[in-house]
Amino acid sequence: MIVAKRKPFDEIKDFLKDYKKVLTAGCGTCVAVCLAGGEKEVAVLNAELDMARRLDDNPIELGAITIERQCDREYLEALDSMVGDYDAVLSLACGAGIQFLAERYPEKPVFPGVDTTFIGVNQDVGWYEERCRSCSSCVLGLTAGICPVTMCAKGLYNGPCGGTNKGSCEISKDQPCAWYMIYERLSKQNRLDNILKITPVQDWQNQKPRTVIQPGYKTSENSAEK
Amino acid sequence: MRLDYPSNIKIIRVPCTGKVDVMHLLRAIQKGADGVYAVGCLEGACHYNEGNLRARERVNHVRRLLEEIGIEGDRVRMYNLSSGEGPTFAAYAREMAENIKALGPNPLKQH
Amino acid sequence: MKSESNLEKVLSAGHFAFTGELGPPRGANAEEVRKKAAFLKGNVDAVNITDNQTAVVRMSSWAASLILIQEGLEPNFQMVCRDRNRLAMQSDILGASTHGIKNMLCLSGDHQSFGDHPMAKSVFDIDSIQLIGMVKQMRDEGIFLSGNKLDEAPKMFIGAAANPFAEPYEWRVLRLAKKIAAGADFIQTQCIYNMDRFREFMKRAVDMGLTEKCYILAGVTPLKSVGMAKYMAGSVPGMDVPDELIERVKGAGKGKAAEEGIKIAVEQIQEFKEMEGVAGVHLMAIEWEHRVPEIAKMAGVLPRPVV
Amino acid sequence: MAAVNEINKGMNDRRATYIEYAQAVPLAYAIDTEACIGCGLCENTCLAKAVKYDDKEEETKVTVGSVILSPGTKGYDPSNLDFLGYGKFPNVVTSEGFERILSAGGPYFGHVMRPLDREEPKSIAWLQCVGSRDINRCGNGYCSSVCCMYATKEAMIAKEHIHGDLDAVIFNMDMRTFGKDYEKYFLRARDKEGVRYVKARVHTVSEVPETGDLIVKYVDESGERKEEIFSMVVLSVGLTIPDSAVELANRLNVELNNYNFAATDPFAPVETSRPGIYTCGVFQGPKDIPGSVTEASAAACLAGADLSEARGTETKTVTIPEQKDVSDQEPRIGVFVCNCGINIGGIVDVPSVQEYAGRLPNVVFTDSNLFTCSQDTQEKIKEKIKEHNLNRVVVASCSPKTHEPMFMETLEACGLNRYLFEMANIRNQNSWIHSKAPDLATQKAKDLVRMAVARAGTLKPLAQKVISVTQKALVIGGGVAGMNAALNLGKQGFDVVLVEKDAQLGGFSRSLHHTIEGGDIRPYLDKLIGQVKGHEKVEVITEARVTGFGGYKGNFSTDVEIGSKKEKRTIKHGVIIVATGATEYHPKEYLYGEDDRVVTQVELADRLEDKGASDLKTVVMIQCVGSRNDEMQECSRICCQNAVKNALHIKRQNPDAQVFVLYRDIRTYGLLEDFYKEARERGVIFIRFENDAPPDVKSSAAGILVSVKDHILQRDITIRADLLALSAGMRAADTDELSGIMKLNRNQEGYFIEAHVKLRPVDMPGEGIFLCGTAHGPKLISEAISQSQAAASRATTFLAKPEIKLSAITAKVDTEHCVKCLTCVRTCPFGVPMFNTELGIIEIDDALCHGCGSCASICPRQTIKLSFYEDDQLACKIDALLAGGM
Repeated sequence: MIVAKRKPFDEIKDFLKDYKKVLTAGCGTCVAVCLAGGEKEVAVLNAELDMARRLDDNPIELGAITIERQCDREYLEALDSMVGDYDAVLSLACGAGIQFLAERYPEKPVFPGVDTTFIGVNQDVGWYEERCRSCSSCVLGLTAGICPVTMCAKGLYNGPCGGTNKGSCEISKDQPCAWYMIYERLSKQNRLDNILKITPVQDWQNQKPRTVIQPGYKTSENSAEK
Repeated sequence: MRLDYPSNIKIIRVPCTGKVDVMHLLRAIQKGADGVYAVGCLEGACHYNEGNLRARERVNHVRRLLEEIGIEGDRVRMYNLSSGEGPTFAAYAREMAENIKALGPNPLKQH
Repeated sequence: MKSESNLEKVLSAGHFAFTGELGPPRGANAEEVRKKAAFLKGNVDAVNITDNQTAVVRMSSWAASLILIQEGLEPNFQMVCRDRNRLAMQSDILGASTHGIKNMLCLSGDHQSFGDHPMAKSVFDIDSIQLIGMVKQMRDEGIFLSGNKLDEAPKMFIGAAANPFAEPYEWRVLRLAKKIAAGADFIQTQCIYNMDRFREFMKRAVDMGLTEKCYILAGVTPLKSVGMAKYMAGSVPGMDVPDELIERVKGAGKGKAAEEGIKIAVEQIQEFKEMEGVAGVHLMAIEWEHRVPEIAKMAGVLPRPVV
Repeated sequence: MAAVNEINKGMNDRRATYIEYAQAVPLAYAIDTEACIGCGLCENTCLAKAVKYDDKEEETKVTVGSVILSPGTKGYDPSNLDFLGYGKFPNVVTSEGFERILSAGGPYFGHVMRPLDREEPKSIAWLQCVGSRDINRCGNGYCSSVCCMYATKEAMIAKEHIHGDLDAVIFNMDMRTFGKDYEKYFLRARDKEGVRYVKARVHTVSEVPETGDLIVKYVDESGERKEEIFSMVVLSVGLTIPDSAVELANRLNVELNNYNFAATDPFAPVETSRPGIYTCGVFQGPKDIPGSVTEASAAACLAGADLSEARGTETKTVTIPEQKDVSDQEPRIGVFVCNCGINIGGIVDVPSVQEYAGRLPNVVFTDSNLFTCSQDTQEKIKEKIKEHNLNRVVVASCSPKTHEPMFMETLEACGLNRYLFEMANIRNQNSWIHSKAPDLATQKAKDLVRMAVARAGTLKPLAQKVISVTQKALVIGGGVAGMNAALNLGKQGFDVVLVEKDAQLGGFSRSLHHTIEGGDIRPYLDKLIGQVKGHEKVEVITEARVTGFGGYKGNFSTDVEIGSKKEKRTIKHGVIIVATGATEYHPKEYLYGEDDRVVTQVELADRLEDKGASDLKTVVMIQCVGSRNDEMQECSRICCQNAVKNALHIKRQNPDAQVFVLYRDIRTYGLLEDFYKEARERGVIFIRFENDAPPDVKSSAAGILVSVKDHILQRDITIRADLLALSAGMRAADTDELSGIMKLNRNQEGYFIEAHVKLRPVDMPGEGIFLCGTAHGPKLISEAISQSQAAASRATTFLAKPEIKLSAITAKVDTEHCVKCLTCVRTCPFGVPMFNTELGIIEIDDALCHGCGSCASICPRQTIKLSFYEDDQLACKIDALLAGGM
């Protein structure tokens, strides 16, 4: 799941200072699940904005809607009839959703209400941890299911570095050393051979916008793989 | 127990403070209350195990949110007591009222 | 000969190598480099020039290396993976070689969160083992990492670091083997305090035949004070300072800790001279360059061979 | 008039008209005739004319089928123990007095102060065993069972209440924290909170006259004389039977033992000597709250079994008219404002409130009454509902806690859904507390009524689901506990299926011989098995394994596999009693299994039955083997009495044999203390050791060599033993599979967790599921028996009704908008929301939901609503309140 966290309130307030009517648009999937941008957060943020703007003697009129996903055109359609009534849109979706929304209403200023943070897992209510950097070439098969790109602070492919500290990373005792874990797990599985070989230099594929077209789904000649 | 506390405190009943939402607390301030507080069971003695602990987290969250806006977070508080503690309830009510008096009226009311 | 550096010559001639270290200044201060270099001149075979050590910005490693060449010393140009991507690394290697730098030490680099720009974006485009391989490929095959041919290969004596003291211990020798397989010509180890563990490490390296393929220089950092000993023991990741050693420095009494630290370092160097598989010592006298001459003298590694 | 407040141990005064304490039942005023001067003021003031000065005791005759005696206990009065200075030095208080000092309703409103100067104490000493374990000075040889825990609790709370550092010291002979999870509490107090425990019995308390501090003198374990100064001393007084209870028992011809506790048999723990009369609580023997509550249910079980034929007779049923559908109607609200005599009307301007209510939106009718809760007012409300076609009702009176159900019934009686009702509490929350400011009180009453009316408009009719109850019980485990539970349910007239995993009934008790009192377990067991097998209502299935489970309270379904052929069967039942038992720990310590002269206590008992003790010269016993250590923090409760029992057995058969018991604390609680005393008198030698210096055991041809440090001699001693008996603790039976299938929670020791440690000790958190015997925690046979009777009793409360009406206040998921984020699943304290893998939706089962609203307030998409407390039903109150301007 994509994990986001609410932007600092002052930043949001500053974005909206020149607008009198703003629509706050939540997203009902990832950011709702990670308690950052669903109905609840939209309501809370609007209450805050309302109060803050009244205190500034600059009242604001706020609308609220949470759609299923802002990264799907069909769901965004629900906004079509509303957006015209507002001076700006504040989106609590992830970076992708916000962009898709902004793309749909090019005339309308669109602002982010959250900082999209990572692809992660849910450890407990309100507690998320990063697990993937979407590098486009997964090495988990070699590394016992532990991602060195995400979980090693230096993203090493041939770790652990000399900074590994009794199983912790050199950056913090609370951060486990990914390579220590990889070693331990591979060793238990008798698969240490995997990392005795030198892992070659990575061909980074996440350095430009990527497009994926799943095989068998290519709809037109023009949408050739980029 | 007929223990005096200020008449400007009004009670809204919920089944458990665990039901008290961030939105409810914010709404009270937004609509012009000078203060709002949640009164729950003693920590560790929640009838529903941990509702009051969740409420405490939420109260703290709302306090931070209000501070962000520029409203004193101390307008929102959480108190814990057991059902047999009438005097404590009254004492907390008076304490809250004093606290609010010191903070003055909800700044939103002037706007 | 791979690079014909002084260090390579000393080692290949079978001498016990002795290298030093110099941290570039935090400013455009060439004098500072020269001042430090003066203490090392004639006392060591090569001088490691650190690369934004502990992620704190300093004069660039290659620039300080050039000053050393001007002063008549041989630099060991350190390069970390934290600050440069593969393009910058390769161009720096070419540039360094052109200006007469003949040794380089390939490192991962401390994480930026330790340094003075903790929120900097790190690069880590490639890791230290991949860097070793890249330098070797440039030198021996005359091609860039991309596979394209380069015009005039850089002649570098390739060094790498090894830390025998970080867990998992079993993995440490295997990772050393990986570095050697990638192309390391010599190894400089993390500072050694736990001699038992190091002996064990060397024994395994010898058993695996690694010392046949590569020169291993044992890292030595004299303890300057009880405080430093405790800091090394408690706060430096991957460092193993046994309690007895701290006690020994403490036991020396007020004002004598530094002398005791030097005494320990000298004893260590003397043992390394005899230890199977150890080809030399790398002395990291951190901000203590002026004590290097006396340590070298006491350890009996002077004069340095001329090869 | 002022009178001494006895509840607060005389530390403050109260009035002559008084409520004894905040939790008193009934919560009604009384007149202290000793202090009353008969001025007549209260009589004139009371509008309800409830004051009767000349009220007299009356005698009434009730015909009953059974009697339960629970006359309770009285704290020991230490006034006669002059060396402790109680009554002489103000800063020496009893533990009861200190409880009051800690209480918010106590003399100092919960501030910890010492009586002399109202200063916060810097140090407090608790002296244990005052009035307990002391034949010489008070005649009470028994252990009161509860003092070690309450002293620890008081020390912890005092430390918490006092803001500075408090030095809290508990002087004890043995720390007897033998109950479930008690050892952990004790360790927390000692190791985390820094309560000090000193092994010593204090011989003198004297006062420092200038400061009121107290000098505590004692002899420590090594025999050294010591003294320490404390700001306060708390006497941990024991439990005694009041004279009135002794008289009662004598009148009823119920036998008492030498300490005046009711005489009972170990196999019939709540039955008195007189058939049909049962007992429970401390009158049965010293015990804590969980034990008392358990026995109370056990006594109710036996009393109920005697009456089971009469169940359901002499009852009346109310007929309720069919509900009107008001869902399409606009709200038509009727407001009834109560004067509550002068309670409200004397302060609040009720007519003005009524007039105000009439002007509120949707209000079509208003009225005011002298007492809205009276029977005739109910009739009046019914008329008005019909006359004005009201579809919502607001009563502005008192707390919904007392009268809401009654008003809801009034609504139901005229066809209105009971949830279309709202109360404004203008008495407890208003007139009572603002009596000095009537204007403000009137204004607040209007505010409260406005809020209630706003909410009433949003209320929806809610259906209370009625579910039928399968009037059959499933008992899991055929040991002493399970069999007793099954048998007692059978006696109550309910069908029972008893499943046992082994081929035979009896469980662990098949390995036992006698209770410490001499009760012969084998014949008891044979008789019990015969009764269970022979009971027409009880079906016994042996070699059964639970393989599947589903349903909810009143309607469970359990799959079992029976016998080696794995024959499958599904049992439908309304309740479950879990009685899976426990076993003896298999020691890894002290050469057990390596040298056959090392045995467990259970094996020793076997050997003593078989071969006697005539060939034994020296026997050593080691306590706490597999208990109270890092691996198993808890105390196993039974091992101390087990050791004493076997030691006595040896000594009785062979007085020349030497028996050494190496222990950490001897925990012969309650009446078991007498056996400990007897053992010492018969020459059994008890040597204490510390956990960090356990005995050392070596094997030699000449015997087992046991070395231990003797604390009194302050040196190591070595004993050569023919036999070493290890007091191996208890281990919960392996219930990994069962608890997984039935989703029953266990603690880290593997014992099942009860719903509430003190108040619901045999209920499990899931409704309709009960717990008894050693599946709950280590215990004696007699305790397992009373607990199983208690579980049967609690199960009966379910089975006795063919139907259960569920609360309509439950959470509901809007599955259309739910994103299945699992936040509710992770939040619910009862694990009710579930992801239904077949339908792919999150479900909240009405029958399981407790209605706390935790899930509703955390749902990120606001798709969960708690009925009767929906967001707008709360928000409208906020809005209505603030719309009036504060």
